[in-house]
Amino acid sequence: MSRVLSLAEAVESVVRDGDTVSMEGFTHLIPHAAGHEVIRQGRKHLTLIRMTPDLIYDQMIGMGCADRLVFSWGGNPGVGSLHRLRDAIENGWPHKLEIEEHSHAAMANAYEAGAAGLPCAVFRGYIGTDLPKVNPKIKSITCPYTGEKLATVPAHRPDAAVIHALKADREGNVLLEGILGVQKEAVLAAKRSLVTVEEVVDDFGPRSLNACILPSWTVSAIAVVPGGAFPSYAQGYYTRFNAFYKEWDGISRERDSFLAWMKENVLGKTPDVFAAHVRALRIAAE
Amino acid sequence: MSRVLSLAEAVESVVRDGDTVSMEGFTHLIPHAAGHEVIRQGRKHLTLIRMTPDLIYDQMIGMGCADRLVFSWGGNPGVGSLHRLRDAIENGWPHKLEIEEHSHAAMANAYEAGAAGLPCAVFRGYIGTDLPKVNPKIKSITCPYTGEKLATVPAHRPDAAVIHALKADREGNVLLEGILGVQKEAVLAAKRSLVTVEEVVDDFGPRSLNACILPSWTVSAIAVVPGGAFPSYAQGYYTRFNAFYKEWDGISRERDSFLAWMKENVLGKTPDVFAAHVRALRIAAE
Amino acid sequence: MSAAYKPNEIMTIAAARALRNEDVCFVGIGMPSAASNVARLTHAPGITLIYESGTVATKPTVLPLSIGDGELCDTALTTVSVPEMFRYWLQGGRITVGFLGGAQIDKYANLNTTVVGPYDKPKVRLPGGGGAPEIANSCGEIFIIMAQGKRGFVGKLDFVTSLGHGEGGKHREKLGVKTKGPTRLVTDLCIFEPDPETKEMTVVSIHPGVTREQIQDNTGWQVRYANKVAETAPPTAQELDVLRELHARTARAHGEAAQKE
Amino acid sequence: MSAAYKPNEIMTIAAARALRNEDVCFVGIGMPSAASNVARLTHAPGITLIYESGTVATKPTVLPLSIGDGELCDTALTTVSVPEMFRYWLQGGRITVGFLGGAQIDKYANLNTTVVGPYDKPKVRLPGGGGAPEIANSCGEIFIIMAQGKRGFVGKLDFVTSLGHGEGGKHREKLGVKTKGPTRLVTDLCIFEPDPETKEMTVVSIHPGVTREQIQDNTGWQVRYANKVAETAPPTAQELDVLRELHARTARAHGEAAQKE
Repeated sequence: MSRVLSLAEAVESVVRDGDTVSMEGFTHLIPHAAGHEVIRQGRKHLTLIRMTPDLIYDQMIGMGCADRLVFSWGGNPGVGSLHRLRDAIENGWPHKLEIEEHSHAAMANAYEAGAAGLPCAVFRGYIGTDLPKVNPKIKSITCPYTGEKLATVPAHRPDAAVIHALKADREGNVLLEGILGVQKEAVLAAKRSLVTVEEVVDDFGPRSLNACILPSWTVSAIAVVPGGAFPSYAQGYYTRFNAFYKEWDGISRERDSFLAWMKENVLGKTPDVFAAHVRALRIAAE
Repeated sequence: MSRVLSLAEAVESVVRDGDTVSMEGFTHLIPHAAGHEVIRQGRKHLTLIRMTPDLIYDQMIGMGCADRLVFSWGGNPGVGSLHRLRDAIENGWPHKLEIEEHSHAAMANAYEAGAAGLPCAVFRGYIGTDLPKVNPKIKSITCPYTGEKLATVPAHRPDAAVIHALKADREGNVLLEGILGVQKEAVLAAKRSLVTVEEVVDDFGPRSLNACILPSWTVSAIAVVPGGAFPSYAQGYYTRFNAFYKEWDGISRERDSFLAWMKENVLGKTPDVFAAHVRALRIAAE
Repeated sequence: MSAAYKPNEIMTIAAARALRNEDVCFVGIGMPSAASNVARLTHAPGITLIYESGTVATKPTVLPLSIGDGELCDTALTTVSVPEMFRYWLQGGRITVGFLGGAQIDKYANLNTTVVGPYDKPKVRLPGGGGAPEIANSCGEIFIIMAQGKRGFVGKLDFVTSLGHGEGGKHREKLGVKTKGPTRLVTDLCIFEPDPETKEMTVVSIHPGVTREQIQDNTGWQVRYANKVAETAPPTAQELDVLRELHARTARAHGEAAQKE
Repeated sequence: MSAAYKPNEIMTIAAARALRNEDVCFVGIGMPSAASNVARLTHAPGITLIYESGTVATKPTVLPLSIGDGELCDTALTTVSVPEMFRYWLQGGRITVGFLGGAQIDKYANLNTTVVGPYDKPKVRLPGGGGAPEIANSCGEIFIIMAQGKRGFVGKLDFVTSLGHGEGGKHREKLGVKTKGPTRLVTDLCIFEPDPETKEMTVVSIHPGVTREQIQDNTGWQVRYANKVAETAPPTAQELDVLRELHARTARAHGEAAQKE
């Protein structure tokens, strides 16, 4: 049964040093506020899993939270490189970062298999690419009927999944809508889960009979953080703040400017800034 | 791109003698009208796939359309046996019916794998049951990471899938809502597909961003048959006519009463009777 | 207040009592559905009921005739596809209790819902396994409800549709199954639980007025009893009211035959 | 009416022209997205655009900055989960054309988007494969858009992220891949298609004003030409209008930097 906690309490109870953590979000609903809280709490030695590590993982890696990254596309979408990720891989700054690299199909299937309680995912993939040469986790099975060789990867079973969703109801159920990514799978695959939400409502009200809902008993902790996905977006609440993705390219390029930005905007701040960001965004749009 | 045809034309173009056919529907949205049309057109030598063969497959089997049945639960839900199915298996009437028997999990996974373009489905199943002793299609693979033995079944790749849905729009896209069963998977797994719908609308209008929609180019033929799921139901259109499920027990118990009923209610009728059934249901409810 | 009650009623109510408020329950049609909903309407208002048609956390006001009645969907938190139900929810290990029943059961609570007589030349062809083979192994534990009688409670099953405790002892573990299997078998005469060592289903509680002779006469194997055998508490007036109102509402909604179950 | 146009514009428009009204197109961000939407807004109004974020049959009025902008979801027929997108839609074989690009390409149209230099000691760490490894093999055919230059058009890839024609000839078939692979490579200088036998990417059309020398100077292998080499028709005024309006709308919606692509 999910418990509603402050973000600080929620991160403390769900994400632990040394954990394998999936903070998912596919462009939409990226849990930025939760990522900042993980950084503020100084988590170390994490294995970070994510299909599309972007700004928030760049920040966590740059701040030294992660020993290892499991991923399939590590860039600043529509902009270019993630400079902190590159600095970690290319130069070992702030320390060495091990990587386990996959394709999107493999990662999506690995989450699906994790949610389905299976030890591995089976799919048609990796044919003719060099990825299996550098990732020993990529193996295969043979179809017992056709003899076709199919790729396998281990299922993702993170210690903790962290996602941002639209809303929770009073019973602690969680609603997602729009671009769903792999968030439902990440939560169902994980041992513990933390969901930040834009708001808590008495009742979800009229909705699709097939709405994407995580029942209360599949979620460990809920924290209400309006704007918690900023500069990513929350369908129906606020749009993506594209300007910051471009700005990040400059901020993150050098270690000093990165550290200065983190100090000012993360270490010295609280989750409330996210609501303020979104308010500013709304005012600018008017 | 789907074409809107009369039910007779649609069945003629989609379902052929000797085909492997999935007419799916999980209590909700069972394609009864399409099944009657298949019977009227005298299709023969079909392999019928369905998780829950119920009245409509009982009728098709009793009328001699099927050589083979692939299934996981063959009963009259909430009532008891399917007498025509039993007569075919126990006594070979009207002719011998081969069966390939699975569990629901296996069937659902086989459709999922078919929709996913895979040759087989992999799941944790069949442990300690006698089904693998009587069904040589049930095999296994070994997980390359944990050594766990996992069950496999061949993916369903029917020649034709036949389902009933709520509505189509003018572009030929199809909307399902409520209990979805395996219908989306059956259509995506099939080479050809026929969808009967309650109505065609200009536009689906406001709906969930994640609505269950089959795009036009995944469907071969659409036929507008209001009431086409009767005595099953269509969410938001009409409710399940439970009385007929009970009545069927008596009708189908003897070969003569079965044949008489089929002659009067199927062979001598047109798809229009389904709209009339539903009208009668509405009047009775008032 | 021990109002007069029928054997079916104490069976349903005794099963309902075993359900906990925090359970996530995979419900089958018929008595399991009645028992789960009685639990929800009495001591376990927070119980989550899941039907294999994909309806999650459903709260039907009448009992469904089929596993996929509109009532289940209308009152559910949400409804997922059937592949998702079997992959993420059942196989994913999220169900704490599954209900099963069958045409035949043996002393290790293995069940047959497939066939009476040889598979290739059946005397009676039954509906088949449906969800049962995987429900039996993926749910945390299994409750079985079955009216007792020599035709159903047999020395040897004609076909094993779903695994109970196999051949007893550590058989489930040897097969790699990590769940508990059948922890409770409720009949119209008594309640069985598996012996901790042998896993043979053993009578732990006898319904009021039922004799050991009656139990043995309706069982195809030599019945064992626990060291301490309780008397099942009779249904309370509230339990009976809730069950009967549920059946009455259901009958009104579905027509007369609905309470045959 | 051959208005003045930029190399990027003819590249985008030449790619757009290759798309058919009945195509189901898996679109990547940047030029593929521009090309697909130009096709949709000109000769192929019925084309279905799918982005890997799960948006099916989307009709954005501005180009998305990311693969999962709200605009894509708002204008889609429906949006599915990412596992479903990769299983049912991509692996399910429902996509007729996939678009790819990369940091490096070789003469068989294999692509590298992973790393420049050794994998363990990279000179430049690129974003990685994303959807490309499976897009390359699951789509009916692949169109590639890449600005031509010696850094990108190389004799040997540092890393094969996604399979093109492998080592040429029947290499794809030998690997068990049933789709066509790259059938068209559109650059800012010309259009390549695979030789029917060797599968080496061969120039079939040269953009107006471009010389063979320019093409060779920007290619890290000995360029081959088809027997008949056409001149690419210059963008029409309508094509340019549509493309430029799309970029202008996008710039207004996203702020200035959006048309850097």
